[in-house]
Amino acid sequence: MPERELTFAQAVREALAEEMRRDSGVFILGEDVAEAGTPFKVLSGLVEEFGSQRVVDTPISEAGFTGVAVGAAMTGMRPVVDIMFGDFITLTMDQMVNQAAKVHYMSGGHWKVPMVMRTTLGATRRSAAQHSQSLQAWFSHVPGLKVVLPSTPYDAKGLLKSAIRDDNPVVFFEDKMMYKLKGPVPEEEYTIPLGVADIKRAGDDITLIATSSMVQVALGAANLLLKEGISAEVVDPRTTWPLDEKTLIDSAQKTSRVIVLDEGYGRYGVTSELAAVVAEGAFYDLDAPVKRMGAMHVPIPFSPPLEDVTVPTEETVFEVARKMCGK
Amino acid sequence: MPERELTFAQAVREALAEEMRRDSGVFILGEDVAEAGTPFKVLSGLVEEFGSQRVVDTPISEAGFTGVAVGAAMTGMRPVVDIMFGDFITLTMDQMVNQAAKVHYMSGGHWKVPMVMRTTLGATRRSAAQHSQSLQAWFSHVPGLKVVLPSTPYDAKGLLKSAIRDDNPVVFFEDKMMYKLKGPVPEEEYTIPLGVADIKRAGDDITLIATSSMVQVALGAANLLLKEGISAEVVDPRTTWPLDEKTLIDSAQKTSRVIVLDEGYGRYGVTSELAAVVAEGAFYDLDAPVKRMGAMHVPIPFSPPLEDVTVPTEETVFEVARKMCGK
Amino acid sequence: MTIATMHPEAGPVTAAEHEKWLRVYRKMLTIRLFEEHVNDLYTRALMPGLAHLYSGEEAVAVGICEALRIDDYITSTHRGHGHCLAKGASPDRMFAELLGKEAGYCRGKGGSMHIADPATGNLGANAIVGGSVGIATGAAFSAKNRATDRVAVCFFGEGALGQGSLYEVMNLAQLWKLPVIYVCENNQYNEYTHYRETTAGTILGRAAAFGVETALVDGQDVRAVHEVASRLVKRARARGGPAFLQCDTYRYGGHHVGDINREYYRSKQEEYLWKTERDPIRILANFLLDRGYADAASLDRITSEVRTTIEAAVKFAIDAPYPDVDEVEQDVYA
Amino acid sequence: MTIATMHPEAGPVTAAEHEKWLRVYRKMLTIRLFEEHVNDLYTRALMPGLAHLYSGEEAVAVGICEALRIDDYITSTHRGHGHCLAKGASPDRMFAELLGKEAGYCRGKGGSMHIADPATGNLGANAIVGGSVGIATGAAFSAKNRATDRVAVCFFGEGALGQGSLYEVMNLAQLWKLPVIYVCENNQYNEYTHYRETTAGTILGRAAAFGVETALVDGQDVRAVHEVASRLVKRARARGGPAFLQCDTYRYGGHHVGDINREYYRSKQEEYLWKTERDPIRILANFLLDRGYADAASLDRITSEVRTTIEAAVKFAIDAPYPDVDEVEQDVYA
Ligand SMILES: Cc1ncc(C[n+]2csc(CCOP(=O)(O)OP(=O)(O)O)c2C)c(N)n1
Ligand SMILES: Cc1ncc(C[n+]2csc(CCOP(=O)(O)OP(=O)(O)O)c2C)c(N)n1
Ligand SMILES: [Mg+2]
Ligand SMILES: [Mg+2]
Repeated sequence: MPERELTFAQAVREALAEEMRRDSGVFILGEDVAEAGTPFKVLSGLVEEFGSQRVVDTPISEAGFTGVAVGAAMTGMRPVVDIMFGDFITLTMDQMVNQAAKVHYMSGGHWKVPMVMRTTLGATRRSAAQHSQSLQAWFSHVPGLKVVLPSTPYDAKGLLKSAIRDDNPVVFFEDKMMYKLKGPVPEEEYTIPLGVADIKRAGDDITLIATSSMVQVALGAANLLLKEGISAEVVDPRTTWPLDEKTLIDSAQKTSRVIVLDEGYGRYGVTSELAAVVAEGAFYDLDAPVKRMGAMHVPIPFSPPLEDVTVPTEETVFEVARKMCGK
Repeated sequence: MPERELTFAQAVREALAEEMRRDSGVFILGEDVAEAGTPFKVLSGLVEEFGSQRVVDTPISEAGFTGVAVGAAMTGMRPVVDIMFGDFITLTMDQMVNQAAKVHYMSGGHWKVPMVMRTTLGATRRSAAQHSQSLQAWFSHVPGLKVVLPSTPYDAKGLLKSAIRDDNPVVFFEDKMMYKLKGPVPEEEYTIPLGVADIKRAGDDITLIATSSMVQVALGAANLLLKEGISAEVVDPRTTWPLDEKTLIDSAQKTSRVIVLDEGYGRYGVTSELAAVVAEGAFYDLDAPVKRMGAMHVPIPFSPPLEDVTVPTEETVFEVARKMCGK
Repeated sequence: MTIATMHPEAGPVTAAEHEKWLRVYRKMLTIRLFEEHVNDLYTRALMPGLAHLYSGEEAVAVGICEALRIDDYITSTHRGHGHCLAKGASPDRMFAELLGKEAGYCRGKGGSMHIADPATGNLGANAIVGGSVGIATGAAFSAKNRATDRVAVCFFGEGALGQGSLYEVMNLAQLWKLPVIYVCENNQYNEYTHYRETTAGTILGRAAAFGVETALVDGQDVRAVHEVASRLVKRARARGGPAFLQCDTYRYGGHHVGDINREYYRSKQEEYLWKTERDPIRILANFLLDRGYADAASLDRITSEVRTTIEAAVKFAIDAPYPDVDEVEQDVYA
Repeated sequence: MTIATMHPEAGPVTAAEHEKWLRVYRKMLTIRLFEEHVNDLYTRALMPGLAHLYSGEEAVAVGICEALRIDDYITSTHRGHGHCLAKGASPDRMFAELLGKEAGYCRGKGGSMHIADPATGNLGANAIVGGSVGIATGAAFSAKNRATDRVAVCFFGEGALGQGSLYEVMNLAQLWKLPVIYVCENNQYNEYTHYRETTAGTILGRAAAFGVETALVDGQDVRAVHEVASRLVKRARARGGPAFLQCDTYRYGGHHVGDINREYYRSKQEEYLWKTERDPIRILANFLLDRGYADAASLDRITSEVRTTIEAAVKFAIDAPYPDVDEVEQDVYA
């Protein structure tokens, strides 16, 4: 029997549907999540199965309904909040950082906040500066939160199920350009633990540590590198927090050369942390400085020829890797 | 004539007063900034000199009045917004990041946003998790913003004057535990350019790169190290963006050993970036991995014995440095 | 609160009045034809990304901007083409911006949702719902504190009533008596959800609670819009304080150009009725004809002139070059 | 809107009534004496950091919590000791928390501004002004959707009217008919600024605009507070929807224990009048005496019992150990 394939969007939807069937406390809260199924149509069909009590359309009040989710999570439910564009998390920072992330600790472990915030990241959609950011670094900086960055339909489903079952606030970033990406997803139930990196492709000469959208870019670059006789290992941390440092460092020690890729801004970003972890952990094994590649340090421009140069591509990663390997 | 000494708070106030006298467009906006002069009394006396049209008390509406500052800045004024505790920047992220930081670029260079946000950082004040954060990493991550972290009265005054004259949105973080720190501040006018690091103490054996509150900690540690015969150089970047990479890397190349210190969380924080920059720039000169020291990855606890271990101290820095130097 | 859906009987015809309504007609038509071409560029895959069309709502932007001076400020929204054109932007540079060309208002960096133009007091369209309420209020703060008599108009859809910052700034505006007018374009829908499902209580009550002057107007009737806007602008200019104007209106098309199948959230019948019975351009045309300000031929002539301008503007934009790739790192900092 | 500052004439005395008002008296006194000791701990430099005292406002917390069940929810503020005690927290563990001791409600990790206690439905004090309005609304959402009849009460100072999220959640609460009661403790000051300088329009209008039921009550009169709270709680429990209750009150001391010189923002005369003529404990005492529910001796007895409890609680807290330093990394994640 051929393996079943789902799109990334379908995998997300299936994870939600399964968890909503399993646990009546799980519900969805967000703008145009019900009949519209979100502008990306990721949630299509859920309101038909679960009703408008569990797939709840909200006003355009990101701060307000994120706060509602925190309170609902504390009192026995498992909200999954939908923030349409990752750029709008700006409006939820107080509720996520000063409330959700700290409630468990501040209360001496007495209250819990089992909620998930699903949101998006990624540029090159011609959506300009306020709809193209990849702001995962902010939440990764905050103790009390977990941050998930799935890169395949398989991972999206397994990680989302774990995120929903987790007793902590978890932020789940989906690359909006990846929703139509297809990949194998088994029929049988499975979950993927948070905090375990995945070697997406084994290799010996160079390690490409990549998150979310950049995993596909890294895999593409690895293909190009192979033609030059360079064997690249692609490592996907899958969660920036908790972070599976060991798998990253092991790979770096093996290959001695590392590029770190994330679609967020490189400066004070996810690549800074991953590079620092690798540079420290594999200090005596590296043949070259860890190279970081992220979004150019500019607001994302609208104009296509400009936007296209702001994010790493297979070709630019290939070029950097080739040079690092001395070819 | 003996050098004049001012406290950090007085230096900030003097910078504001001088700039307000120089430029009638400069004004202050925030909660309890007028008669109360803020809870930290940093602004005492300004409303008496400049009146309540230029030292403007606001309702408790951080998002709202930050937005007002953006609009006022675009149309010919130079607002200095006061956000009492750095923890409350959560409420201003949309206005600062999606608006202030991007207006100039999105408008093709046509509009400018010459505003300053002054806010605080720092723990150990027994203020618990929602009043003790040092969130400078978030703004440092965002293109379009500049971020200043003064560590002495002298720097505070000179950098704040530059920040006010800058045509971009600048975030200015003041360590609330440092307001009473005294230091020399000349009577004559001066400014300090943004983007120039300062070697706070020269040394040969190890570099301590430190920001804001951690500069004093690093200087204290350097004193302790000297007694062990270790000569530590203390480098203060003064601004995390623009970042004076060269001075940091030069020092690292000279000493071969680097500790990076910042009171924010280490994970995905300022220390990640500084460590990554040094590890890359001084790759061939380092004798040991760059060591990062920041706040422990926990919400800041209230209980004094717990809070005290969450941030680096002279002693902990001394110990780490001593070990790195093999003593 | 005042409800302004009717006009006082017209006084004697003046040349200025006559000219004004013809100018208004031309502006509304410019927006309509502009948007038709935006849609056309989209369907021909010549426009990158999406755009949110203003067709059906022209009377709001034009009626209000006609009450403003060029040095007054506006802030606009994701559905901003109408506001920008009404405040004085020219179609050629607008189209250029929509295509990401260097000749665009933002050198191609902003696109449809970020058109800004200091020359016409346009502080910028904004892709964050409610994102510009602070900016407009700040411009009014600045206008007052720099002792000018400029006024700021803040356009937003009724969806922005969900954003708390609107209430924060209305409080500030009223405390400080700022010359800002909050214009709520109630086109009935927040994306794909009817506003009644997202809006408890009343719209005007939300401004009145802060002591802000409120008014409601039929947003399809440009003369009614203009009349109440003129009054509120005059009041603001004279330091009378902020106002909130609700304009009931309708967007003819989808939430954006790609929103084609809309029947799950609104009926074709509803759209048909608005387009045929409540069209703002037709309502004004009837008035012009009734009053003898224009005849069918002169209206046709205006239409064909506008069409010519718009077509030339499209061509200009299509032919214009993209910015140089090096520009990507320019203008991050001033 | 209803204004409840007066009581209907009392009906026949019942034993339950009698007992209730004595219990209420004891609770208010507990808060008052608790706070006196907090101040004392501060001046003796035994308490780390600062605290915001509730003295003067006791009738609000007690009058409202007396209308709640133990499994109902509350959220509290930086000025939270009164709410926590009124909802059922015990003084010993409260003091322990204020001193950062392991026996505290939060194992010393929260301190004065973060006391929380699942056993009494206390979702937590909150040091962000307006920070808990979403949490309370979410608890009400959960109460309703899990088909319980619990109610959530959200306490906040009038300063929180400046926070936009309050308006966002009132809209949600009304749309979804949630059992939440927003209690605005109008003690006249936002820190060092009189609320009229920060609050345009009216307070109740801001809730009424969303269709939320509103009421105003004299917050120094615990019986008035209790009466209107009981009605609103009953209504919420019966799925009647959210309400907003403004309680006019006064804080006797500074914004926090260190705010000693207050004359630049309010007069000693004003403080004196509130303390002597509007003291909530004295007002209730007079009622108890008038009705013959108590005599001077029995009130004295209550006072000395409460004093004994509070003093024992202080001693418990002072003697209690700090948490082990290793605990610092515990409970970051569940
Ligand atoms: C803060 C924020 N949340 C969500 C969105 C996504 N979004 C874009 S337009 C829109 C609906 C806006 O409705 P309305 O304000 O009525 O304006 P209209 O589109 O009807 O003109 C939404 C939800 C956004 N851009 N910003
Ligand atoms: C978002 C936020 N802004 C500012 C503060 C600082 N602050 C603490 S209490 C307070 C005043 C609160 O006034 P009010 O809500 O009336 O409560 P009260 O102290 O009078 O009980 C302020 C401004 C804060 N804690 N949170
Ligand atoms: Mg709308
Ligand atoms: Mg108050």
